[in-house]
Amino acid sequence: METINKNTLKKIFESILSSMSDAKEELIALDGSMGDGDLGLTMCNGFKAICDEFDNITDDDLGKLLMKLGMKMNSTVPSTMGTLISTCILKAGSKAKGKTSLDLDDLSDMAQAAVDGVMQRGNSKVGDKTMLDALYPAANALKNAAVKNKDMFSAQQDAYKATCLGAENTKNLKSVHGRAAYYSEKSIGRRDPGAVAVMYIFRGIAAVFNK
Amino acid sequence: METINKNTLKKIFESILSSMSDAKEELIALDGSMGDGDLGLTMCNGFKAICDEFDNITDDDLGKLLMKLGMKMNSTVPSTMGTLISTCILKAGSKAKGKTSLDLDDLSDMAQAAVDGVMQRGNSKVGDKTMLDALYPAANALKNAAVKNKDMFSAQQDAYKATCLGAENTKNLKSVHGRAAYYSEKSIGRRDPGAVAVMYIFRGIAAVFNK
Amino acid sequence: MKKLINNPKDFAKETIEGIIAAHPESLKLVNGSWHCVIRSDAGTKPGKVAIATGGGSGHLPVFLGYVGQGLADGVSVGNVFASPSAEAMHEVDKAINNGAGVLHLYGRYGGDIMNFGMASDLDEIENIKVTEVLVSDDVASAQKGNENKRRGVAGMLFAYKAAGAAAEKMLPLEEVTRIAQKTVDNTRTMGVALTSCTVPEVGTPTFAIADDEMEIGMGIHGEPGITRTKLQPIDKIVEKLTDKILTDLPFASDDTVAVIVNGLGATPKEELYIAYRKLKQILSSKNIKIHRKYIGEYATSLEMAGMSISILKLDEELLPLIDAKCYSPFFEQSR
Amino acid sequence: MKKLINNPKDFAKETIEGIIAAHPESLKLVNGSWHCVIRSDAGTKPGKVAIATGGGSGHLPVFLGYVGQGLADGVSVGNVFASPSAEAMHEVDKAINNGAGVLHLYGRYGGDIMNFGMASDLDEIENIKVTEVLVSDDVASAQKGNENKRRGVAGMLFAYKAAGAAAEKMLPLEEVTRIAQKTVDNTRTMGVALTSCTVPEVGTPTFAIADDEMEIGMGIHGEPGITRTKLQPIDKIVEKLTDKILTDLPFASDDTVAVIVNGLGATPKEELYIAYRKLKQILSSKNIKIHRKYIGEYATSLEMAGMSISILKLDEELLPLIDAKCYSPFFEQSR
Ligand SMILES: Nc1ncnc2c1ncn2[C@@H]1O[C@H](COP(=O)(O)OP(=O)(O)O)[C@@H](O)[C@H]1O
Ligand SMILES: Nc1ncnc2c1ncn2[C@@H]1O[C@H](COP(=O)(O)OP(=O)(O)O)[C@@H](O)[C@H]1O
Ligand SMILES: [Mg+2]
Ligand SMILES: [Mg+2]
Ligand SMILES: [Mg+2]
Ligand SMILES: [Mg+2]
Repeated sequence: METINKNTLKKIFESILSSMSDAKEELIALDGSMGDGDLGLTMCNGFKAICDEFDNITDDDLGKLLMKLGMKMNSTVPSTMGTLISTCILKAGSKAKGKTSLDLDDLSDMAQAAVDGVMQRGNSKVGDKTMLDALYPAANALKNAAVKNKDMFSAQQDAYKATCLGAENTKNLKSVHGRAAYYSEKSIGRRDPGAVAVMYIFRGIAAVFNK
Repeated sequence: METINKNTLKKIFESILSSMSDAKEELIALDGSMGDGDLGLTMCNGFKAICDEFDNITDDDLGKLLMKLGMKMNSTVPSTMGTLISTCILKAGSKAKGKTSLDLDDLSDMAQAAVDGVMQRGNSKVGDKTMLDALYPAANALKNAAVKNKDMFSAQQDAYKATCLGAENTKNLKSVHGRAAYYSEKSIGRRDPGAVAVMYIFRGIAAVFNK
Repeated sequence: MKKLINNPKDFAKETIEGIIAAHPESLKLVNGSWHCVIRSDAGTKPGKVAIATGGGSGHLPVFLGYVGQGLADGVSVGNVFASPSAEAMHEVDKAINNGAGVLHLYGRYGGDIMNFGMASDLDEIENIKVTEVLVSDDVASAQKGNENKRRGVAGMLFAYKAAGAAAEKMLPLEEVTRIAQKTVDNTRTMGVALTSCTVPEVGTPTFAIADDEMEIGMGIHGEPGITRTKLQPIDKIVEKLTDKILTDLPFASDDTVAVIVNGLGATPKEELYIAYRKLKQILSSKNIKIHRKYIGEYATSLEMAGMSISILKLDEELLPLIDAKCYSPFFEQSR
Repeated sequence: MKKLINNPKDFAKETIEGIIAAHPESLKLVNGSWHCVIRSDAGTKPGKVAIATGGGSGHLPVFLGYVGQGLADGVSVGNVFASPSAEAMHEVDKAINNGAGVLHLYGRYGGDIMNFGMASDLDEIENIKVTEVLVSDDVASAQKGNENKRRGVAGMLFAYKAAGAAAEKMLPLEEVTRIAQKTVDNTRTMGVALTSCTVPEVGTPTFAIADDEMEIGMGIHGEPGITRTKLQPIDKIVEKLTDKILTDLPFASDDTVAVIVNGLGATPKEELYIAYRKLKQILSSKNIKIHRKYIGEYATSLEMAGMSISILKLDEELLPLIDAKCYSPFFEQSR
């Protein structure tokens, strides 16, 4: 499967939801130690809302579809990560406008747009110990895979592995955004919850594709 | 000493204060179990204020003197008992108007006026389990002593003994006034704190007179 | 005891000092005594009946907050939950009297009754005409038939409002007194407490209550209530309170009422609105019309958590008096 | 958790239902959504700049209580301590826009910033002119020099008041925005917390604090403050808070200011007045004139005990805007 159509997109969101559900307690605990502990709930509720809404949307234009799903997620879970992930979906959608199927080049563009969107919306950059520190390596991995003409399966494996590494690396960083920033120095040594959530998103995406 | 002059009056209030100070903790505990526990403090503070004020009052008219002391007590401790005791002092004062010395007949009249004052102010009667149940027997004892032409020492001993009996008898009564009334049935078996305070007032008065 | 205070002994005094420092254009002391607070224009309106109130501290905006235009003229202030002295009351009466007499309007509490009684005696000696009305709206504090043994709680607001407006209309003392009494007779309140308050000088909670319990009908000084049960959803609680109130007066279909949803101190406004939501549903279902509502803190018990509901039955006479404008630094009604 | 609520999940929604039931003459929903509350006359004054605010629930009267005449025009309402969605904000903007543009006026919190940002994008698509001002008055939340990283707390009241009055004067969007920003720039707040609040859906206190401790500078969602120490007398606390505020702006002799002594939820009004007493002494001693004071609950954290002090430096432009009359069911200034 080298392109993604509406049906694949639905499977992807369902797979993310299932990945996120498995990670729920871990995310609650992670966010609870330096934040308010809502992350596990908001991610599950947000992707659940997207899955529930999916069939109500009749558009075949995947761009429009993603825009509507992004808005759905935002109005369901307007927390920091909920809003940032919906920003990702909206920005990705703007790159998919007019298309009914997406190839790896499209996905790479969409991931880059998501990164830009988060940086703008969150006024943040790579190294700030946020979800960006997982998202940015994933976008990079997709770009490299596209340049190297890798297949979809390998590309998604690369992206997921990049998020694993990225999330792990946030241990060495100091929080400067959100509630965790109040703990600043104390945040060093722990993974950023948002970055870990991004990792589980890419784990969900990757699981849809096989060799 | 068969009459009371200004000097004796001062000794009487000082003696009440000392009697009350000895009973302070007992009164706090008694009032605490069915009320707000302030009785020990208000009685001590009230009589302390009277003793402090005494020398500032130049009147030789014992009636006027008592009126001023009663007002002083009320403005210092306007709690239920503070107000009732100051009512007693005011009413007693009204009977002493124009006099510079008081004999047993005067005292009997004054005690009766105090009883009437409390009944009117408190809208209460003997048997309601209040300070009246100690005050009324004391007033009666003074009247009997006056009728029988007893000496001052014996009269005050009679009055004190009457308060002891009266206070003890409140155990069998049910509270209908003040905070204790909220406990109604539960109040049976315990002495009324106000009646006990009256007992200590008369103990203080009696201690001034010797055979 | 966790309080933002200095020496607990100075709690009431320093509260008044802060209030006078904040609102000198509205309030002033009599003879510099913090026990006697009056409208800054008190005693300057010949022929207007003056309204005096008073009681213990710890209930703001009761009592001092209801001294203002279209409300009371003066207040005597006691220590926390303790009556002010007869002397303080008498000084207030002298200062606010406009020659038309003084109405003593206050809650039914033993110590206050005795002191206002003594104050009346002192007033009479100086030829000040005095009447009195005791607010006694707390349904929980005595059985029906014994209305005249009930304590005064948040319903006080209605009595100040109606009597204050009547006095502002220059009605004579008998009329102002009659209207105050009628307002009291038409008001019922029931409350629920979730936590105790702590009297600063005592330093420990007035009563103990378990983490999952509530007490229906508890008094605003911690007087025992009617029942202590497990905490229930607010909709259930409002049903219980409203039921007691409606059957007691009784209120009937087509009645027009004013209501107070009153916070006792620590309860957030959000919760009061959740309570109002249910109250409105109940009254609507019984065809009782809410003409005016007050939702907030109108009579408190320091930091007690809990709330009360008060309902006043209105008629052609009371309605415009409750609607009348009024102003105090604590209670403003401009529409 | 001891709260007068029904299902914790419905806390924010039922609060809004209660508010709309209570104040239909002042407030209404957009499209029946409890997340979108606007003035009942919103969008009907051609040429008037509209002011939108928004944020999480649990802070009444912030935010909804500042929707009214001479204040904001609409509010988007989130769950407890959680941002409303960009969609809700956008719906509010559409409903309140009078054709003269919308000012987003809200407190600096991550989630709110992002959602208001998204809402602006949505507004632009529909050709609604939008500006934004982030209230950031909490001195404790970032060092001097980093004013633009500070959180918004009780000082919000001043921003609503000044911007609302400016909009009512029919000033254009740029002017209303400038005035709002200037008000924020001239406002400083410092607070102290004594106890935690409990988010209904969480059910346990947000943070732990010992019975004899206080935390200076704690945020209104329980964000860590500057120092945690033994509880001190309020005079000492007010000294500390005021000192931080005065040196930060800095305020100087002969300044004229407006002040807020704000209760966080459970703190009795008596204590706020004891705090004001000291604040006035300090400002008088420094020759700083208090032109107007607000003493009460203006920005709360559910049932948190504690208080904050806010000071706004006034000039000829801001003073009449702060003095202007305004009305909302939660905040009335008639003189
Ligand atoms: N400004 C920002 N830019 C990018 N990511 C951010 C920013 N602020 C917070 N985050 C991410 O959001 C995560 C927390 O999300 P969430 O729990 O939803 O926040 P909150 O509960 O405070 O609204 C953080 O772990 C971090 O990865
Ligand atoms: N109506 C009344 N008439 C006579 N005595 C009363 C009345 N009410 C209360 N008392 C007396 O007052 C005592 C309590 O006094 P005190 O502790 O000062 O009351 P409180 O603290 O409630 O103001 C009671 O024990 C009783 O003797
Ligand atoms: Mg979180
Ligand atoms: Mg007592
Ligand atoms: Mg309060
Ligand atoms: Mg409160």
